[in-house]
Amino acid sequence: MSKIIRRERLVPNLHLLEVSAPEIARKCLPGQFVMIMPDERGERIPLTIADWDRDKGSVTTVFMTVGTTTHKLARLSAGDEVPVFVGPLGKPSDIRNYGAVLCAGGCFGIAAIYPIARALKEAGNKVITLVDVKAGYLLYWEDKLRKVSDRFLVSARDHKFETKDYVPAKIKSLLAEGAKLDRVVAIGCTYLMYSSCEATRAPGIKTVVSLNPIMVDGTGMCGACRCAVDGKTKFACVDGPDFDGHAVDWNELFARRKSYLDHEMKSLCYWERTRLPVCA
Amino acid sequence: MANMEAVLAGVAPVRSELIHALHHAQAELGHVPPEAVARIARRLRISESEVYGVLTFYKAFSLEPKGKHVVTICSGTACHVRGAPRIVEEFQRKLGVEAGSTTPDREYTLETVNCVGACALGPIVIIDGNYHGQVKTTEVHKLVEGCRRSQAKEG
Amino acid sequence: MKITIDGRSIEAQGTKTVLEVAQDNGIYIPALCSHPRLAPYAACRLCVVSIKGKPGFQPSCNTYPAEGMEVVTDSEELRLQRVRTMELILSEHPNACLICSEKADCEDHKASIRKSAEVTGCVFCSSNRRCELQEIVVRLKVDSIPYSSVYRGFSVRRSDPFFIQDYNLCILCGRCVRICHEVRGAAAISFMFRGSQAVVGTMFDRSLMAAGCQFCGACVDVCPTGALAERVGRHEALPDAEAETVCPYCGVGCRLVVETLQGRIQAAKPAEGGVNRGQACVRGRFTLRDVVYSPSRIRRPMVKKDGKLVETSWEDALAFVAGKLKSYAGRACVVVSSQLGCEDLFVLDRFAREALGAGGAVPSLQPSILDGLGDLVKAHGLKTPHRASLADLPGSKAILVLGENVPVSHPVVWVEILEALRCGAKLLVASHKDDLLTRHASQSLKIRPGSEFYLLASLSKVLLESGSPQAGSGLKGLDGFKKSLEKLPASCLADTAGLQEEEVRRLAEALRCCGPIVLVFGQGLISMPWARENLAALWDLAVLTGARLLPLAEESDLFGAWLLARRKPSGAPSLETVLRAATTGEIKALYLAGPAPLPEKHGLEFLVVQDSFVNEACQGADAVLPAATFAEAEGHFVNLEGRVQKSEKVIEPVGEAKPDWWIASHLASRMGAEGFGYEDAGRIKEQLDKEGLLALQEEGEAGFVPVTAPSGGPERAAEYPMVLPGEYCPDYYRTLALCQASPDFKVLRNPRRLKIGPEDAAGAGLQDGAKARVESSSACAAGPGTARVKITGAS
Amino acid sequence: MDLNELETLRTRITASRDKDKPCITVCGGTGCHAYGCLKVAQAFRDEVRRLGLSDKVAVRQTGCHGFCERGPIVVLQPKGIFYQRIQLADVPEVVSKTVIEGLVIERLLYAEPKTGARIVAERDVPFYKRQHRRIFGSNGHLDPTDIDDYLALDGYRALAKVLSEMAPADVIAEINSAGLRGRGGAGFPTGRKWEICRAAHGEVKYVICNADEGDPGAYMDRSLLEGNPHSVIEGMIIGAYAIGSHEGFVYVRNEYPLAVENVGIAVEAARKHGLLGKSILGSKFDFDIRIFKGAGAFVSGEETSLMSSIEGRRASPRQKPPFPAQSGLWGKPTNINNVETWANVPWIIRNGAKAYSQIGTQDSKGTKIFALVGKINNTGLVEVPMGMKLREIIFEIGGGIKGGKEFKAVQTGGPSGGCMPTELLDLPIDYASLAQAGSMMGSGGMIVMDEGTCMVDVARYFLHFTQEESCGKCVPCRVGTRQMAEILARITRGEGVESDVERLETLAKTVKAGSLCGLGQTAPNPVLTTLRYFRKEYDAHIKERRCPALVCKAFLAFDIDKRKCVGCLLCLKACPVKAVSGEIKKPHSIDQTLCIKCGACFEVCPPKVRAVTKTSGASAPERVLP
Repeated sequence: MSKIIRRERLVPNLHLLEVSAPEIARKCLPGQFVMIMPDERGERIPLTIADWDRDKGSVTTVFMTVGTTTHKLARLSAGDEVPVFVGPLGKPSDIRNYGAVLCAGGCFGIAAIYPIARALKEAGNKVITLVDVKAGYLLYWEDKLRKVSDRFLVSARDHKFETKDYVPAKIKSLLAEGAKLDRVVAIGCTYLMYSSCEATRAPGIKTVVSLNPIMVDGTGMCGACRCAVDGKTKFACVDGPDFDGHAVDWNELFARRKSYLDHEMKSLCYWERTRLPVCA
Repeated sequence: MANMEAVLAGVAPVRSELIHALHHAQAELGHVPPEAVARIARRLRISESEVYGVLTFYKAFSLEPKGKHVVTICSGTACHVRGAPRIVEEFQRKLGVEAGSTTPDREYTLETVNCVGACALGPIVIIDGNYHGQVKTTEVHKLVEGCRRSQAKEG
Repeated sequence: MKITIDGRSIEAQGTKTVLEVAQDNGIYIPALCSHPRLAPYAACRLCVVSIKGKPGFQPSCNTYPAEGMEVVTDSEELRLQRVRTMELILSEHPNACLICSEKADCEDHKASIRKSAEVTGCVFCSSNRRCELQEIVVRLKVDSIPYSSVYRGFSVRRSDPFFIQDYNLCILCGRCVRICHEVRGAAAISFMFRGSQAVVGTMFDRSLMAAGCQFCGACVDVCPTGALAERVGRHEALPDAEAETVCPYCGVGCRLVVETLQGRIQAAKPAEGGVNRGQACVRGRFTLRDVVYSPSRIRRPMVKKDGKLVETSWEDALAFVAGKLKSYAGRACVVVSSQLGCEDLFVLDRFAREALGAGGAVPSLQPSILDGLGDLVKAHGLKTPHRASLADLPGSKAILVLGENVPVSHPVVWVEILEALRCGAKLLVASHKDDLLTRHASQSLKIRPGSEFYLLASLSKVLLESGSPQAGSGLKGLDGFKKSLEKLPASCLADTAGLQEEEVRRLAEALRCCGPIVLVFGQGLISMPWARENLAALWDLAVLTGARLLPLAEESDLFGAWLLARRKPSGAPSLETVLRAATTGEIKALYLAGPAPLPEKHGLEFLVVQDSFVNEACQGADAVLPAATFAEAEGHFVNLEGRVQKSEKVIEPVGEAKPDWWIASHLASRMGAEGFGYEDAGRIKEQLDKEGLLALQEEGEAGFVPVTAPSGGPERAAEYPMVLPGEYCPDYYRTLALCQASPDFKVLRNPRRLKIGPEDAAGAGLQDGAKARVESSSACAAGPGTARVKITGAS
Repeated sequence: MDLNELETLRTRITASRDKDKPCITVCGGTGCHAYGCLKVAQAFRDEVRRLGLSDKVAVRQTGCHGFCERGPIVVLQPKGIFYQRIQLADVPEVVSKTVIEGLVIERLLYAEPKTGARIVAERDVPFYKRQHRRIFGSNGHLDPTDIDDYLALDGYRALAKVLSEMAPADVIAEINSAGLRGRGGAGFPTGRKWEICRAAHGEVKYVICNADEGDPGAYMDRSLLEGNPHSVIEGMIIGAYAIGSHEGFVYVRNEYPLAVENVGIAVEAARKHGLLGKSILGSKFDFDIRIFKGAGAFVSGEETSLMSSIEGRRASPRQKPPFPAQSGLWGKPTNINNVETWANVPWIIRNGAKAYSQIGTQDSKGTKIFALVGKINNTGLVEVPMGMKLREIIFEIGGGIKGGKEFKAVQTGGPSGGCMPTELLDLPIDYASLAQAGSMMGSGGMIVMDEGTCMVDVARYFLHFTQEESCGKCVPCRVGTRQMAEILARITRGEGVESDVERLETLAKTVKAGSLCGLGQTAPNPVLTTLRYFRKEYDAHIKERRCPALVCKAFLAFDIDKRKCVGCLLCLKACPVKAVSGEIKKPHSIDQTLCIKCGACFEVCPPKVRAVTKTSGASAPERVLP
């Protein structure tokens, strides 16, 4: 059992979860993830580690409420315990001094990109952080990210930022204005990672993505997180989650992620009807 | 609340008496609590939500009881051009609450009003019904203290 | 009159707005706050048009045509004005997806995102692709919004049953508030606060339940956005097919459009046409899916083997049941539910008579108000007073409601009553409590439960004393009626009904002065031993005042069942005699196609249950045959007005269920009966039509019937000091209670809950939420019925 | 009471009153109330009683005299000696010297600001001299709670005339030919309005007096209702007679308790005298008035929402047509006029349309009462003939700008009106010319602004106001005013961008063209006029990051001129955040990182020293405003 130190709604649909896990906090590195189970009868899901405090022995993740498990997680509060919180899993991100690196994140990826940006900055890179939000009220961790970035950019569909961009458009305009990019790291929904890769394919900028296929155990046993990279079958949990985005078979990934959509919906509907309280 | 019932008995059971009835509740209880809404709704044979909708539309009715002292700052145009906003800010700072709210100890309610029609005296502050004209920011402290003192005297 | 719209000369009526005229003629004008059922509101300002000779723009939803009016609906300045207004609307609505460059690709890739908790863009929203904002954005070609996106940050309200409310999506068009006030008369929601703080809500932000919402769903159906979303199926994809059925619960016969996705029911929505005119109630709107897919559905035929029910094939089950029943011919009975279609009832009736030699199928809801009126017709050889149709309500001048909490039991009839009130009718109510009905009443009398007879008789008396109204004069039986009135004890009114003569006089005045009158009454009027007396008094009042009767049939095909029953030879068994016979062993086999309170000890040797749901009777059954529900078979239903309506088949039967007529006719054929080779329901309907069985012909002379004071009157009994008034609500389908099928419905109406006045509660030592024990004077108080009771606290 | 009895009563009242009997009138308007006039009046009564003069000297608390700047005002009749700013201490002296001995006390007289010459009589005071106090004049002569006072001044004579000599159509014709237009803002011809309502189908009709005067900075209607309620009631009865109505409502703002009280007393008195109720003055005409207290919503001044409010609903307006004259209160034909309009009616009937229309302009007849307020010397209520030039009102009557500062703008029409610059000072005041200038007559607020008023801030103020007071029903008003208020707030906060001005203009047009009711349709006027006449100030805020009027905090800097500072510690003590440091007799300094720009230091720095400076923008000249 692991104790929750903090659970907080950052912005609509996105929640921060800080869990007491000294062992994980001691060992984890940027790019790694944990497996979590909200209750004994629930499923296991992977969450990217977004921050940690080695002294306090806590690990922070940010997740989106998008299915039964995450809805369950969003109802937990400080002091509650989760039966499974294991990690760090997966290979850490490759942190070196590449020169100028663009860290693009959207949704939960805004948090997930943070430790990578921080490490890249420490490694001497020029870090440009690009955050994608639908609207201003969905932006979080801006201060945190600004501190580890040389440049902080936002792409949004909100006049607040005087823009109506999506990540690829911003990458293109960055390149057009003559920015030198040696590497791109993109984390967020599959579509964001895919379209970032499409934007960097032609200019040939190495683009690393943190894949998010359906995962069951997170240790390479079940094979659910199978994905094709460079024509070879890889397991996101043990071979990744970071891969070269230009080598990923995106169509397969999109298809595999939708496999259980019907069941996911039924599950959530069932959970909502049976577990969400209705006043009497 | 017993008074309320007596007062309502004198109100005709038609919806056009609603604002009248709310005035009664406000005067009687200092605010309009849920029970008063329920009683008015029953008396006038309209739904509670309707009563609440009307109640929240008009500024004369409050959902929360007011503080012991009510500080009203006129923010009519004449007072505005004569510096009322700075007076409001100063009161907010001194009392530690935003205009339109009551201090946690229920001592002061700070509110602004559109115009009290005493424009010659602007900016005007009305404390517990007493008018203070041509108020300066530096006088705010005195006004707040004056309130406390008069209370101490009474006590 | 003739008006010109965009240069086109168009014939227009003065009663329709310019917006409606334009829409009727295929001219598109964007509009968000207008709705055909609602009064013009003119708040969204999108439907602005230019009218020659008038300065500026005019909202077309609030402008009525005038001879020679020249309207321009489309010009650059109008488009610009609409776009800018739309931009303002969208600035307070999660708009990112509407203007996103990726929207074409995204939906395909982000299907799962719809399961999110909060809607921050269209891809998250249950109204995606059926949202009116989306359509207007496309039409007006809005592709950017020059304002910062405002998220109002309301927490999503999930604590109510049936639907959730996310006012972050609300554009304050007011349709929900207006339909709740104007059409449904509930006013459970209202606008709160003002200006940019304005929001739709309830008193002190309480739940809709606390605000008295009846969850008719009208607000959900008119919402142009996803602010109000049905709980169930919210995360699913859009439906791919739909079919129109008749709502299976009460006798109003609302037409419902049932939406399906891949052959599964998703939701049911009121159809625009039909008796219900786009309205429904909580039962029809929100419980269909739960009922059809109830876990207690019987999926396969079962027969008893070695004392246990085991699943078997239809072939075996039919053979078994047919074989067994054959041996009980003449000693068997059939009970049917009046929620079955006419085809089913007809075949089951034939099956009962021709295969089983019984007197005919016996309806489970007995006696019904229709039977009661029918009995009077038979007894006196007179014609029933005029029947009212729902359409008669809005044209009436006075409506008297008795014995029924219409807003709850028949909400769609209530909608028409409210419409009548708007047209100037008076609503007269006699009820023992304060509720929605009395809130809207022009005159309401507080009457003791069960004493309607005295009110009705006194009304007639007062009317006759002050000169009989024209309508009743010279009709047969008037003198007899007058005499019978005189025999009534004088003090009964005050003593029994708790009414003062003055109140009755005022009510009588209201009935005398005006034009068409409709008397609305329901099962509540006959739920006591003196049902016949009540109906006679009602009959006479109707004849006297020329009023029309609107009997609120409780079940969807009650009228159909009644029509079919007319062809029975007199002396057909009633449910009571059937149950008695079953207990005494007079009959040996019982075939249940409807609910029947079978006594624990009975002398039956063979029991068959033909139903859609596992019920109490199944336990002792020798065979259980899975019947299709209304959604799985085509059929016809006769509503309370006598209107014959077709209900389409929506989905394939669940499991191996078969239509009721199919089961009965196969059994009959196997038992050697002739003429049961029906191939489909259509053939049966042809036969019904040919024999004219569903046609209502009422012949005879109009006249009065004598009244007698109720013998078993509600005299005060020391032992059972309280009267528990029966409250009828068709909250069931066949043998399945809605609160059992739907957890949401259970929250709304829990039949195990007792409402009791504060003084009575104190007297019985009861507190809010405590358990109570109810003892009744009559044995049959198990079901809803007015009864004398004793209420005490239970440990 | 019938007609004859009314005249008998009037004769009796007049006879019982000695014209030459000294009368001390104390202004009882709300402005003077705030100054403590109640105590002054009581002191006069006590003093008179103490001296045993009760029979010889009358003390009367009257309606508002209008010259609020100089309150409490006391006028000694019959001579009309005008004393101003009377304190309790002055009372015995006034009684002994002036009332008894007939001497004028110089120091209590009004002094001409320029020459310093003392003026004795009320009518000679420049503030009054140029006014034409047709409607408002009686205020100073009567006690509003005493119907006899009104009767003594020919009160209800117009009603008597109407009931005895005139058919309803005659009344309407008279009002029509007088050219009376609605004083509530839009200026619809009153006679026409009555005519339409009279012609409307229906047995039941209503008349309403709109006393929901919500414009911040305007209080003419209140003063009329408080000071001379019977004139309004008389007007309403005449109107009801002309229209064929038997029930009327006075919808009074909740914030006007004295008006509610006085009009209540007046209605009661009128009822008692048979002037309201069944068979008024013995005629066949029945009419009664109910007083409805509003509940604090500016929008309820809009006629359809006012009626909605009387019906017990949220005061949300509805689209017109149908107009109230066709379908108003409870769906019945309803005529609604504001207080001042009703008050004009008896005058017209008494003196004739011809006399009435002799003053005014071609299409705006009669007088108009304005609340002249803001940065002006003579704050008060003024009644002037239509067509008078702004300059005359502001500089002659109003005595010019306070503190001798530069005039910048005058705002009329409240939140619906606009700000007019110096160039328009010669604009004659009438409906058409004000509308043409982008403003409107409104109910009559006239707020004068000087160089120390920031026009962007004024626009922000008004939009903030309308945004809060919008009912929230229609989109352009609910969202549009909010967006405009936000943009303006951003500009005054120093976060404006260049495209904001264009966006404001677009928004203003959208809101104006799209809104449902008058509130929304006119809400953009303050923005449009300030953009039209004071565009430079917007540019200064956005492009130069400064506020030329030194109002918008974001652009201000307070500092201490070390050469001038004498080290008096005043500012140091006044600073609420301890941003000022220094020692006694040594120059102080302000820590700019701590400063919250409240201006307390600037306020307390003695005028002689003027060491604290208030500046805006780097490029702004070092300018010090006192």
